[in-house]
Parts: sequence; C-alpha cells; structure tokens
Amino acid sequence: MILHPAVIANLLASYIASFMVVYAAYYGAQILRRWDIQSGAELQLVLERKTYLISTLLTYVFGLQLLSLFLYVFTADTLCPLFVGAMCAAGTLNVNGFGYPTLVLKMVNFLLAGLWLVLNHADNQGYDYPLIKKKYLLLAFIAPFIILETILESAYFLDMQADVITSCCGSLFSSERVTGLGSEIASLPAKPMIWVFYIAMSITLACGVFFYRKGKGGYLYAALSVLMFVISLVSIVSFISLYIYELPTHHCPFCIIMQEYHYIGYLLYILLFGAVVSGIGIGALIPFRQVESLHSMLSGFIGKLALASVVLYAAFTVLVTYEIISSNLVMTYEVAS
Amino acid sequence: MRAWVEKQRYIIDFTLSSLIRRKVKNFGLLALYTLIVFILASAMFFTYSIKREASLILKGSPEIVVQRIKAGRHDLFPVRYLETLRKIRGVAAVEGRLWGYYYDGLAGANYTLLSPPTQQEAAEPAKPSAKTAVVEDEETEHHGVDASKPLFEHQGTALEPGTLIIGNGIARIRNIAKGEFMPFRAFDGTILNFRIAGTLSSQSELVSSDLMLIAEEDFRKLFGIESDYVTDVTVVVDNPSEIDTVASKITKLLPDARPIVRDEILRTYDSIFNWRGGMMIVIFSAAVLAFVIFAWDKASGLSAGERREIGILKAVGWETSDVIQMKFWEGAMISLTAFLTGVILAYIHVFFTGSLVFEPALKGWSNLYPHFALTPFINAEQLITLFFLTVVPYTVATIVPTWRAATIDPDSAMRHTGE
Amino acid sequence: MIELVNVKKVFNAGNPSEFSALNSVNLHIGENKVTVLRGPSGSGKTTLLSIIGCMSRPTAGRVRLGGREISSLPERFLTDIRRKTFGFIFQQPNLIKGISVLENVMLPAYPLGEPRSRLREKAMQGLAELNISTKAASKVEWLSGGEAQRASIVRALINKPTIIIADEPTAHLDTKLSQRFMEIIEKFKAEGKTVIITSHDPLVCDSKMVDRVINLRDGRIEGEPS
Amino acid sequence: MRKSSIFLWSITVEALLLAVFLAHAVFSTGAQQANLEEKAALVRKLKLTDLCLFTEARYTRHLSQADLNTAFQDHPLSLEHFPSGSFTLPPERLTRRP
Repeated sequence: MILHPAVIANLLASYIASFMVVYAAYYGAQILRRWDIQSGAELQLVLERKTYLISTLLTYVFGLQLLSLFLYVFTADTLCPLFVGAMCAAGTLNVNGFGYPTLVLKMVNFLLAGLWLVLNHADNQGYDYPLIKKKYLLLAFIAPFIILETILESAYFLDMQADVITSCCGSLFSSERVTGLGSEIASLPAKPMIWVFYIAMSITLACGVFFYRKGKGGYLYAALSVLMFVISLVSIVSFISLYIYELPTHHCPFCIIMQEYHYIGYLLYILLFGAVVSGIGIGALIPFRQVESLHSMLSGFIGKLALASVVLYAAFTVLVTYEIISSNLVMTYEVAS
Repeated sequence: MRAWVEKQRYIIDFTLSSLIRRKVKNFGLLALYTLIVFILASAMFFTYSIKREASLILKGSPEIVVQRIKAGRHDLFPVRYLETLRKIRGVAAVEGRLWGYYYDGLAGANYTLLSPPTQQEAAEPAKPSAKTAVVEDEETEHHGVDASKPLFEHQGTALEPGTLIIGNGIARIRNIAKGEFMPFRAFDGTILNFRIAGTLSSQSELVSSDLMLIAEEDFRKLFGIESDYVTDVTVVVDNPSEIDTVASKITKLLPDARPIVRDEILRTYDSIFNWRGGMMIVIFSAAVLAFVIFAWDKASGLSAGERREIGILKAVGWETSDVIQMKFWEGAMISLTAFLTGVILAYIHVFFTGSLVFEPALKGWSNLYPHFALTPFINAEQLITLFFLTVVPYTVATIVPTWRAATIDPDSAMRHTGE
Repeated sequence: MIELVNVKKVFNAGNPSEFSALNSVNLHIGENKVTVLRGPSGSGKTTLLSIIGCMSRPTAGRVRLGGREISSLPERFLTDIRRKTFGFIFQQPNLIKGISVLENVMLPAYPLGEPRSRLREKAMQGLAELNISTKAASKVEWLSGGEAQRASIVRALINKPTIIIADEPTAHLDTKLSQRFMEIIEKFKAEGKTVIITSHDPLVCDSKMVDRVINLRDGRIEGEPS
Repeated sequence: MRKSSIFLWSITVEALLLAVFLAHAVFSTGAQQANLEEKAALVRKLKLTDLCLFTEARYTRHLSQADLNTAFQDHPLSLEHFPSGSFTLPPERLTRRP
C-alpha cells in the first residue's frame, strides 16, 4: 500500500461513508419492521425521531460521495508518477483490476444517494410519511453497494505496487489497442459522435420541456436522462476532451479536472450529475403522484425537478459547445478512427 | 427561496450568539482545530512542493549512473571497465565521476567534494536528448575556446588546481569568502591548503549547499585515489527509451556493477516524500483522533444550560430539523474558520518562513542545513485531502450527538420548574 | 375549536416503571373562551396541556384542532401548526440569556424566515404594547420578574397565534403583577383569542372573565366516569 | 450589524486571502522559473543526482546512490539513529521483493 496522504484520505472517506450507511440502514430496517403511523406508542415516537437521524446521515453521505469521487480521481492523478508508463489518472486506475470498477461504483452510489434524497424530500412533504417504506427499502438496497465500493476501493489501494508497469493514458484510450473497456470508448469516431451527442441532447431537452409543460412522458424523460448521461460520458472521452486539450489524441476524461485546464472538468461533471440525479428523481416520483397526502405538492416538486434537469443539461450543452468553438483544434480530418 | 436564505441567516445569528456565550470551551475547540489543520497543511505543502521541485530539478541528472559494488558496499570503479561500457550498442558517451565526502571536524559537517567533468567533455555530448530539450548554453559562452582554457569554469570563476569553488552553505558555516584559504587533512595526514576561488549561488543551495568543486588531481591527492579508479561512471544513451535495455546489458557485462536509472532517482524521491507525508499523517492521526473524541464529547455532553436552551427553542416553535440545522451551522462555522485560518497560516509558514517549525526535525543532526525558498505549489487536491482528514472526521463525530440533542422533548421546558 | 376524544398518555410503556399520566380524557374547548385547568401537581395537567398545545402526541385517542385530526401527524407538521396557532407562556419566563430581549422575542419566528426588518418592527410593536420597549436592547439578566414575564408574553404573541396557553403563569408573581396579567388575558379575550390556563391560584380560577373551570385529578377529569 | 453578516463577511475575507495566496502560488511558479532553471542547469553540468537535504550521513545525503544495504550499514537490525532516517524510506530497490 502506498502511504500517501490522499490514499489515507480516500480510505478514511469510504470507511466513514460505509459506517454511516450501515448505521442508517440498521435503523431503517428497524423502522421498516415496526413502523405504524396510527399508534402513538413511545416506540413510534422514537422511530419518528430516528428518521431525522437517517436523513441527516444520508445527506452527509451524499456530499461525501460527491467529494470523494473527485478526490479519488485526484489521487489517481498524483500517484501516476509512481507507475512507469502511467501518464495520468487513467493509467493509475489501470494498476490493478479494481481501479475502474471502483470508479463506476462510486458514480452509481452517488446517483443512488441522490435519488434517496429526492425521495426523502418528497416524503417529508406528506403529512403521514407516505413513502417511508419505499425509501427505507431503497436505503437497504443502497447499503450493500456502498459496502462493496469500500471493499473494492480498499483492494485497489492496498495491493497497489508502486512500480507496476501500467498501460499509459495514451495507449489505454487510443484506439489502436482494442482491448480493455477504455479503448473501446475512444474508438468511437469523434465526428459522428458529435452528431449523436447533439441529436440525443436535443431529443432529451425536447422531451423534458414537453414533460415540464404537459406533465406527460415522465418515465420517457427519466430513461432519456440516464441514456443522455451515458452518451455525455462517452462523448467526453471521445471528442469533448479532445477540444479541451486541443490535442487530437488525448482522450483522457480525468485530466480535464486538473489545474492545467482551470478545473473546467468540475463544472462539466457537476452539471451532468445534477441533471441525471434530478432526471431519475422524476422517474422515481411519478408512481406516487396519486398518493393522497402528496397529491397537492408532488406535481409541483416533479415540475421543479424536470426544470432543473432540463436547465442543467442545457447548461452542459452550452458549455460543451463553447469549449468546442473556443478551442483552436479544427477537426476537419477524421481522427484516430 | 428567499425565506430559506433568511431562515439560515437567523439560525446563524442565534448559533453565533450561543457560541460566543460559551466562549472558553468553543474558542478552545477552535484553537485546537486550527492547530491540527495548520500542522497537517504545513506537512502537506512542504512535502508536495519539495517533491515537485525535486522532479523539476533532477530532470537533468545523468541518465544512467553505474556503481561498483564489492561485498555489498559501494567501491571505487576501475577505469578499465569504461572500455567495456563504451562498447555497448546505444551508448553515446561514458564518463567517470570523482566525488566523495569530507568530514570537517571544526564545523562538524560533512562536505561533498566533487571534481567536475572537464569543460570539453561537458560540451561534447551536447546533442540535446529527446527528453531535455534545453539547449546547452556553454558553447555560446566561449565559442573560440583556446587550449589554455581552465579545465572547469563556473560563472566566470575558473577552477585551477589548488583552488576550490564551495557551496553557499559551507561559506556560511565556515564564514570564509573568496580568496581565503581552507586547510584539509589528506588521507595520509598531510595538510593541504586550498584557496577559495568562488562560491556557488545561494539560489541553488537546495542542490549545492554542501558541494565543493575541486580539480581532479587535487581530489586524487586529497583522498589517495590512484588514477585508474573513479568513484562511479555516468552513461549517456543515444535513444532515451533504450535506457532500460542498456542498463540490463550493463548488469550482464559487469556483474559487480549496478546501474541506477534516472527514472529510478525521480521515483525514489516521489515515494520517499510520499512515505514522509503518509508517515506524518499516521503519526498525526493520533492527534486527530484525540481531537475527534474531544469534539464528540463536547457535542454529546450537553451542559444543563444548553439542554434547557434547546428545550426552550423547541417549546417556542423550533422543529427538530431547525435545531439540527443550528447544530450543523455551529459545526460548519467552527470548521470553516479553523480550516481557512489553518491553511492560510500553513501557507505563510511553509512558503514565507521556510517551515521554521519543521526545521529541527528536518535538519536532524546535520549542522549544515540548506537555506532554500520553496516554490509554492498548491492545488485543489491537497485542499480536498486536507478537508477529508480534518473536517470530515469532525463533522461525522458530531452527527449523532447533534441529533440526540435535537430530539429533546418540546415540553421539557414546561416540566422544568425549579430554577 | 379543540376536541380531545378519550386521549390516553402512557410513559415508558411495557416496563415496570409504566405510568399513565392521562387515561381517556374527553374534552372540548370552545372558541374565544378562557378555560382554566385546575388540579394538584401530578394530576397530568402539564401533560394534557402539552397534548393540547401539539407539543407531544397522545399514546391513544384523537385530538382534533379546528376540525382537523392532528394526533398522528409527523412532528414536522405538528410543530408547524403549533408555531402558527399556539402562543406559550411558561411558569418560568424561560428567556435565553446572552441575547437581547428583542432577539428573545423574535426567536419563535426565526424558522419562518420573515424579512428581518418586518419582524423587528412587529417585535418592537409588541414590546411597546406591554410598555417594555425601553428594555428591547438590554440583556435578559437585567429584567425584573414582571418585565421578564411580559417579555415572554410578547414572545408568545410574535407569530400572532389564535390560542394562548399559559402554564401556571402567576405562580411566581405577586398579587399586583397577577392582576396586571389577568388584564392582559382580558385584552386577549377581547381580541378574539382562546386562552387556556393551568393554575390553582384562586385569583385566576375565580376571576370573572374565566368561562369554564375544569378540575383534573389523577389523569382524569372530575365528574367523568373513570 | 447582524451577527450573521459579521460571520459571513469574515469568511469571505478569509476566502479572499486564501485566493490571494493561491494566485501568489501560481504567479510565483512563473517567477521562480529562472531559479529552478539555474538549479537544473547546475545538476546537468555537474551531473548531480540528489537534493542536499540531510547531510549527516552518506545514505541520507545521496538517497538514490546509497548502495544495497547502506541504510543498515552498522548492523542490519539497528534502527536509524539519525532523525532523518526515520523520515526516509530505504530505497525501493531494497524493498522490492525479487
């Protein structure tokens, strides 16, 4: 294991997150078993107070997940000089088999935690805890994922050998070598990918505005926002990063949050994550629209989520277009495809 | 939205006044918190900037250094081996290096004596290798070089036999200047007097504060090294990506030789300062743990007054989540102030006062400690790591006690009769 | 206005120290009436008051406020109702030291997030009504008993509640201050507020403006079958 | 002046101060380029290999040149007796398992 401050911080964060989620899930299970809104018994009052504890814990876990996602990528970047051949975070994540799964799991957990908070906010509006059973079932569903993420992350950092030869960012993402997940992304040709991105985005935005106005097609929009999330990540690797680096071969999606590129990656990723969390939040809330106690406020809340998601996706697209226009890389010839 | 902001401002109003009311305990916590952030931040800034400076400066170090090992110890390198090295394909130049240590009893410091590569040779392998694209500036300096030119010349001071060019650290310790004499005891006890021809610049103390440049024959006379031995050998390789293959060839050809590749040098420094950063964190985590327990205890051990206060708040109309927000703000205000103050003080400490606090630990027992100003190097990653190591544990430690405090019954204020 | 249907309240149920503070209380409190709950200490007066005032929930039974059933509401909604409809005056002034009288008075309205200027003005107006506006900026510790009581009354009124609940208000006041307090209650009644007072001070119970006196004993209303 | 404004103002002032220092960091890396370049040139010219940080012992002065078991020169199990030894990890080559 590399005794590096960032590694220690990462492990500390993931252990704390797991501890908090397990602690919350334990109380959640208790609530699931003995919750009875009608009874005024002491146990019911104690359980109700516990709901505050659980929502506070989950809010902190949500924030921690977001921060530790960026710290994880940062640590990979600082450790890359230790590995022969690793030029940036992408290479370091390849040091052993746990690097990328941890990253993907961290993103998934972040989205799940976000979804839980959306559900929790909606539930708090109802005067008889309408969604309490569903949200704690979701919590029981999230807990194993976060524990799995902690195990993977510890495995990744603990058996990391300093001087393992690792494929560097260039080759990992360059398309000549078509092995490993990383290189497939890049082999998607950049020019057509731009069209795919813009078309998919316009469809998503159109569906979002339609849903916001008419209130129909919520599930469609939720599904589209998840699809758009994946397409955006893929397009970041295949063409957006090229424009930011102004280098036709540098496909790495991690270096854009580094200092040399004025931390532009943060803005891009935060807009993207915000959009997809509010997107899937809509999908999760639509089935409860006719719940009696939520009836009045839920459609307003879903409307706000839809608006937020559409605005964030639009802002993401504007930022991407600005990057493309302002970058002096001209993509006339076909690149690396 | 406006009401939400206004509510937060009200809660901050109330939290600040309640913090100020219990001045001693809260400011004690704040001071301890700032101290922890300060020490952690200083350690991190110091190690990160030294690591970066090392990687920038040592880029130009020799591509391969070959040492001879006898019985596990570094031994002198016979000159006849140089021929076998020159015959290896892909080797551009091979050159012996003469350097050693001299313990000066007077100042109690070790000096590194080095006989610099003679100017001609230094100019000859001037073909810029792919890695270091810096153009060698020596040629432009003295293009019409004449035979009588001194063997080595540094910023105008020529190094003739019998003279020395000393590092700034040595000049400072022995407070001697150009033109004075410095006695040396040779290997056989005879005293050799050398005139100081000049000193190296004070900016480069990080690499040269204990360095002494001495002519080759003086070096051999001082240490009694015959002319057919050198300390070690540097090898310049045509194609930088060939370095590893050349190194493995060297080990095959000279079993008792040990090549050290430049990347290895850079990686040594990286992992060493990682080790130090991590070591500092591990040792320091005991202090952070103690601090977290203190914060947990302070948060859960509510005094009767605090408990009564929350009871009143709940009675007059504050909801549990309002009290939780108040406690959150309490934690956030202390953490934010402590974090910012700690980081600012650490920045000043490391980059303006040259980490005064760490000097005794870093200096160790060497009286000759280079005075160097570190180039400030700070990025978001260090601040996030610092945030995770200090603010996150503090916040997490106070979550459960905060919640327990917030769930005091509203009617407790009613039950409370006696005063 | 407020209706309690066989409300029961049991503390630490299920273990030996089980103690039922209230057992099946039925009560109806009329609009714009002054009601006094009388009973020795330990008769469940305070528990009944905290249930009426939405501070705690009954173990069993129904509580209806203005026709809306509120006993199984989550605490978030209960507090919201309490904030807007009830004003509490406690036996002790229960003012928070270290902050000024004005801030103490504004405290209940903090979570509602009103703009500060409007809130300050409302508070100053309330203080002026009970003529202690001169003490607005002074520390709570410097107030006399009567002034502290009046400050806590102004605090109870800050959110313009329709129901005032006073728990043993005159316990620590001398007769002159108690009479002054009863005049204030009269003013409330004139303004159309409902007032509920717990007290065993004859000056309060036998005062002419009291519409109804309810006697409580061992968690039950007297004259009602157990 | 409301207490919350005092707090918010003091935090913004501290954040600005930090921003000033960050800018100073970015600015001075540019300004110290010459200084760095001079050190790098000296290293290239004199073929140096190590930073001169701890001059009290051979294996702490030239960390990368220390031979195989210099770190435990006197006795394989004798712990470092120089404080800097506790900071420096024995060079990797020693710790790398064959």
